[in-house]
Amino acid sequence: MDAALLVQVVLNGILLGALYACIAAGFSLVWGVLNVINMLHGSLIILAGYLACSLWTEWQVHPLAAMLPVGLLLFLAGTALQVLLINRVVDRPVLTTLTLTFGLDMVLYNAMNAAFEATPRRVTLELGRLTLGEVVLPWDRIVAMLLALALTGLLYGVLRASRLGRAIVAVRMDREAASLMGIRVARIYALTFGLGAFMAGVCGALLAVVYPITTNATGQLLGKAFIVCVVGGLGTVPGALAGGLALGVTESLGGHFLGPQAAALLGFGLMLVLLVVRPTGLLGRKGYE
Amino acid sequence: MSISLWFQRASVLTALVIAFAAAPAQATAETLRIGAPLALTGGLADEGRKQQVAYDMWLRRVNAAGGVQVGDRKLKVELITYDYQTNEQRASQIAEKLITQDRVDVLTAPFGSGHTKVVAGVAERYGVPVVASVASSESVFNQGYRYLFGTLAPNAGLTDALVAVVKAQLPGVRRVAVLGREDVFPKSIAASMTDAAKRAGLELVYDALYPVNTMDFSSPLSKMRAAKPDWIFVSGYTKDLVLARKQMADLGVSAPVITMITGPAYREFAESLGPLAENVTSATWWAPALTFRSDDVFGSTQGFVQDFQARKEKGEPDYVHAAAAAALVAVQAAVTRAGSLDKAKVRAALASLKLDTFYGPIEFGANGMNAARSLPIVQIQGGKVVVLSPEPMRQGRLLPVR
Amino acid sequence: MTPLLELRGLGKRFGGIDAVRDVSLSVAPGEVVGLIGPNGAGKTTLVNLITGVHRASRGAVIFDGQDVTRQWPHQAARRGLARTFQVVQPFPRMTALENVTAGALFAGAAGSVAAARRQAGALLDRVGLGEEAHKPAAILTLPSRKRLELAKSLAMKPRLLLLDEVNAGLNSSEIDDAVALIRSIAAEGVTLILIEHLMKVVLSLATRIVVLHQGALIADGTPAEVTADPRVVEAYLGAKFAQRQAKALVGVERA
Amino acid sequence: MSPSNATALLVWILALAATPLLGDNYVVKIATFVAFYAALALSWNFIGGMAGYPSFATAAFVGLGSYAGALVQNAGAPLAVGWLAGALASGLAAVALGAVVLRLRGHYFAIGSIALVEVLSLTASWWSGLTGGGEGLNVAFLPGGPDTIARVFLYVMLAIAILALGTTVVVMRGRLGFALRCISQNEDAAEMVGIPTTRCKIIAFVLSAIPCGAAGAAYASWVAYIAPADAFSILLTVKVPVMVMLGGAGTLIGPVLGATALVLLEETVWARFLDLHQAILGGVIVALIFFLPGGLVGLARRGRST
Repeated sequence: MDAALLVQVVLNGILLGALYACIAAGFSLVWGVLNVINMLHGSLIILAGYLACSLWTEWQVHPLAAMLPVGLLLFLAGTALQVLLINRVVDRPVLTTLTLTFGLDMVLYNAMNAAFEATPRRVTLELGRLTLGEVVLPWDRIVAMLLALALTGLLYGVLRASRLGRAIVAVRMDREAASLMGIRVARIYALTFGLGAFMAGVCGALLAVVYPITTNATGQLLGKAFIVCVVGGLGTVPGALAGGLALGVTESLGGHFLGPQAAALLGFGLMLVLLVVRPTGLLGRKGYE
Repeated sequence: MSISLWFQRASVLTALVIAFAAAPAQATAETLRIGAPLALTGGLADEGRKQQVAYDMWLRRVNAAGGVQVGDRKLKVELITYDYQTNEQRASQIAEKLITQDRVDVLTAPFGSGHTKVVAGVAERYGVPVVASVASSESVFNQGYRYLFGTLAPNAGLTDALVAVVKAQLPGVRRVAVLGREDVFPKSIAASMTDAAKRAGLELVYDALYPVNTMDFSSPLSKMRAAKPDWIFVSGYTKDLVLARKQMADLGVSAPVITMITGPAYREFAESLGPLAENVTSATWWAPALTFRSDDVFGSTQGFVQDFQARKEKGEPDYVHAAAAAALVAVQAAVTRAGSLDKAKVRAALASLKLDTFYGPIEFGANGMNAARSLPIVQIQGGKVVVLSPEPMRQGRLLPVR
Repeated sequence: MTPLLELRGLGKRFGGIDAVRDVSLSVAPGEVVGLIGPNGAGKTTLVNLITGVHRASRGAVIFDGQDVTRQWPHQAARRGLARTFQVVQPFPRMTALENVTAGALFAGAAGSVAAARRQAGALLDRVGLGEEAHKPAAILTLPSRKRLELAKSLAMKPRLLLLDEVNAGLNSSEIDDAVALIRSIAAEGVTLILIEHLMKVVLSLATRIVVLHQGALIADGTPAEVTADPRVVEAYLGAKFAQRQAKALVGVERA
Repeated sequence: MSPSNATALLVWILALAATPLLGDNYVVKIATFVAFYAALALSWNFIGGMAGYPSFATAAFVGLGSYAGALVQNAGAPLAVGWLAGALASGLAAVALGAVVLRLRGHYFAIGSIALVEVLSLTASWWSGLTGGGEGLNVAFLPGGPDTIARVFLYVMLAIAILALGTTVVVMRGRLGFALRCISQNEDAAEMVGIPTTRCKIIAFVLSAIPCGAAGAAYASWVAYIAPADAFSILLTVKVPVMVMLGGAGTLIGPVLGATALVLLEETVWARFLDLHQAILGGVIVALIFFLPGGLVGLARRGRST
């Protein structure tokens, strides 16, 4: 078992984990703050991917440049969706909010199918790779790692420093108390959901380089977001990053030693074990029902 | 609860169920009615649309020529399609609806191999012939269904042709790595490949299967790189193959021969990969460049390709279009030979059919699969699909991947 | 006579803190014991240890001669070891009647749902909630909810009942009703442990007082002895209360 | 059970049972799917409606039932034994998986139960020696004309639904039903009044698994071919709770009403709008959340109380 291959496998896992963290970051924020499982998250990422592909094929806009505009667009869409629909059921039991977002997901899925057709498409742009001796690291995944760190850092900064951030943390901790302190909870929910959609948008634009974008990938993205949130832990900003890296490395090592099929099983197995042993996840805090 | 409310609810329930009983059974002039369950939404929406286009091309030609010759009269053809949403339960419901309510004479099969078996199960009970256009694994035809036929030749034909071409044109290739998708067709073609490689004396250095919705190939590819293969063979759907090819470039995994089954046969493969698609090979059941003598409604392979381009469809037709249209060409020939719409007679005609079509010769074997024949091996060269074999239609030589 | 409840060196650590340290105590059947101490002394933790809500870190809980240290709360309830919650815990969308029926049906081991319902009805009348039987528990007032909690505990046919600040938040007339109710429960021979801050209630009901301070027992005796004990005064009662108490006792002796 | 509920259910059963006389085999097949989904909805009601645990494990039990039933049948056992094997397999799995997943609450339980579906699906596709993996598994093809087969499976699915219905009535009237209602409203208080909450939850989970296992096994014999992706379908595992919510969770008639309404709704919407039907169905679900919080039963009850 030569060392270079093992290093490569571990690094593959870390870079894959960074991608998973990007995918899960927005989902974890919405679940953590609004206590809503957003089944739309996968479709939002794919929608951003389609937009990035169209921008690339029509006007040659580089996906890395497209990230911000697509993100902002989804931010507006997310905020509107929250204000119009989700805010009205946000304190209903889990089954209600989950079913609502599932219904919305069917609408968005059908709309994307009609608008973009299911043929997989991709931004045909090779960002090349970084070779360090035996070990090879693709640039697009390194960018994903930087993006994951940036998103985590941005969120950490916003939640720590800005007034909006403090309000979001307060709402997450105790909704009633926060509203008593004069925080307009509905507005915070709208902005938080918008922020979650923004992160989906940015990640989707980047994903258009890494993966072929097609509507039938929405389910897989959602599945990974579930696992990352549970493994990493809700309610903490670095949770998505920790969960993503843990899942990425587990799947990579599992795939290497036990074969690709085992990798997927290991991912879910890791989640189930953590769900039972530490429901709050690696970095999560107690009292997070 | 007040009586009125109860009565209200009970009658609503009963009315709903009865309303369904008297479904519309329109009586129309006698026509050849063909039922087509298509995946217009869900995972196979992309492939379902191709079948829809191909069926329509055939339908326009046949009805333009006055219909199908049945005995002494020509019958117009009516194609009834429903979207089965790439969902097994919906596929079996639609099969029942087409047979009992729409009273179809013949059925075409859905795209998915598994869903083909489900529809075939329903049709077998009613004795309605089913002609599948995209099922090529023996496991689809292993339930002894007498009414199920398929225009694709068995997988073994593909891999033998592939190994022959590579051994002939690149004799230096010895070490083979195989990565298949755990799914009906991709898994059986991967198995045929490993078998063909062993029979040809090649050394199998990597053999694994990846799960259905894989989002990353880095671990199998890294292992494959360590095995230093001369020939990398990957099977799966376009989405998987595009991702795998891209990650091979990312991780510096390469080999003189890279085969991705049926990737290059699809236009989207080359479009999504651009330069990375260069010199990737595939075996397939048909390619537009193949010219076959045909006494069918299209006249010739060129006729079929021109029809396709006349519809302003992007690029050229691929094997899915051709095999789908060929299925209806076979149905037409069988109905004409049987001289009646009687299902048992049409089945017998299909079973004994020997026909030259734009898609190639069609002759259904004992289990209903189209007989094996020399299948085209193609390679993407300069962004275009080039036929490497069989000999008469060869357009170029096998180029190693840089 | 064998004690109904015996605690032997009971201890509980939450991370670094010793909520309960080495508590040993025995309660005979029929006794009414007042359990007092400042907030955070570990009173509720002690109740949770006795009723199996928390698992003891050290020591043992013996109930009716049987070691029940590792029991589940539902096993405690079925053994006749019932408790009320400091923060009342009704079944919100169930009516008062159904709440009490639950107690009768499970811990109270009533024969059938119908039998449990009948027993519940009687108990609701007894605690004065007869007319509010069909109201959902969530909309009851605090005093009514406290009475509901009592009725539910009674429905469980308890042998030992732990009342955790059952009078908290009541006004004086409501307290008098509650005390009368508790007296009638004790009269039926149910052993009681009263966790209370209201010394008036403790002194009027308890035959014995146990004082908990920072997780440890610092006093166990008759009301008179305990209220005079300097350590208890300094830890919990405060000098003013002690003097008033002493004068009152002198008056009683003289009268 | 109120007389009107009993009559409504009787009418529902008779209507479904009469479809072979009233309509062609397509209508019988739709009626069979109504019975199939009613059985699944009634099963879900034990854990989701009564105990208040939002389970998304339905597809895991249906898929497990399909594979267990198929393997037993392929080994030569008669049909009914296959269906019992399916029920048993899912029941036992519910005990084992329940002990793990039922320790979680709210969102975590929902996610944990969805994970069960994925784990079983991946295991089925990986263990190709036993299950044929991604290639799927043929099930013994039943001899018999289309009409007889259609009727057989209509009555089998209806029987499973009626069994689930009967169990629901017994449970709702008895101690277990009362205990589950207590658990759903305040689990800690339930423990304190002497309810063995863990055991009751596992019983509810097992009750929610057994009819699903039987229905899954019957479905396998009906379709004669099963594959992991379709047997363990995420769409089904989300659709069943939606059906119960459409009808009215925690009630007797809610699941039956919800399953019937959604299956018939899908029929009408899907047949008419070729490529917009998924969006329309999504729209209906969204509307359901806002305008029918208590489901159709809630609507009826609201009608009565005003």
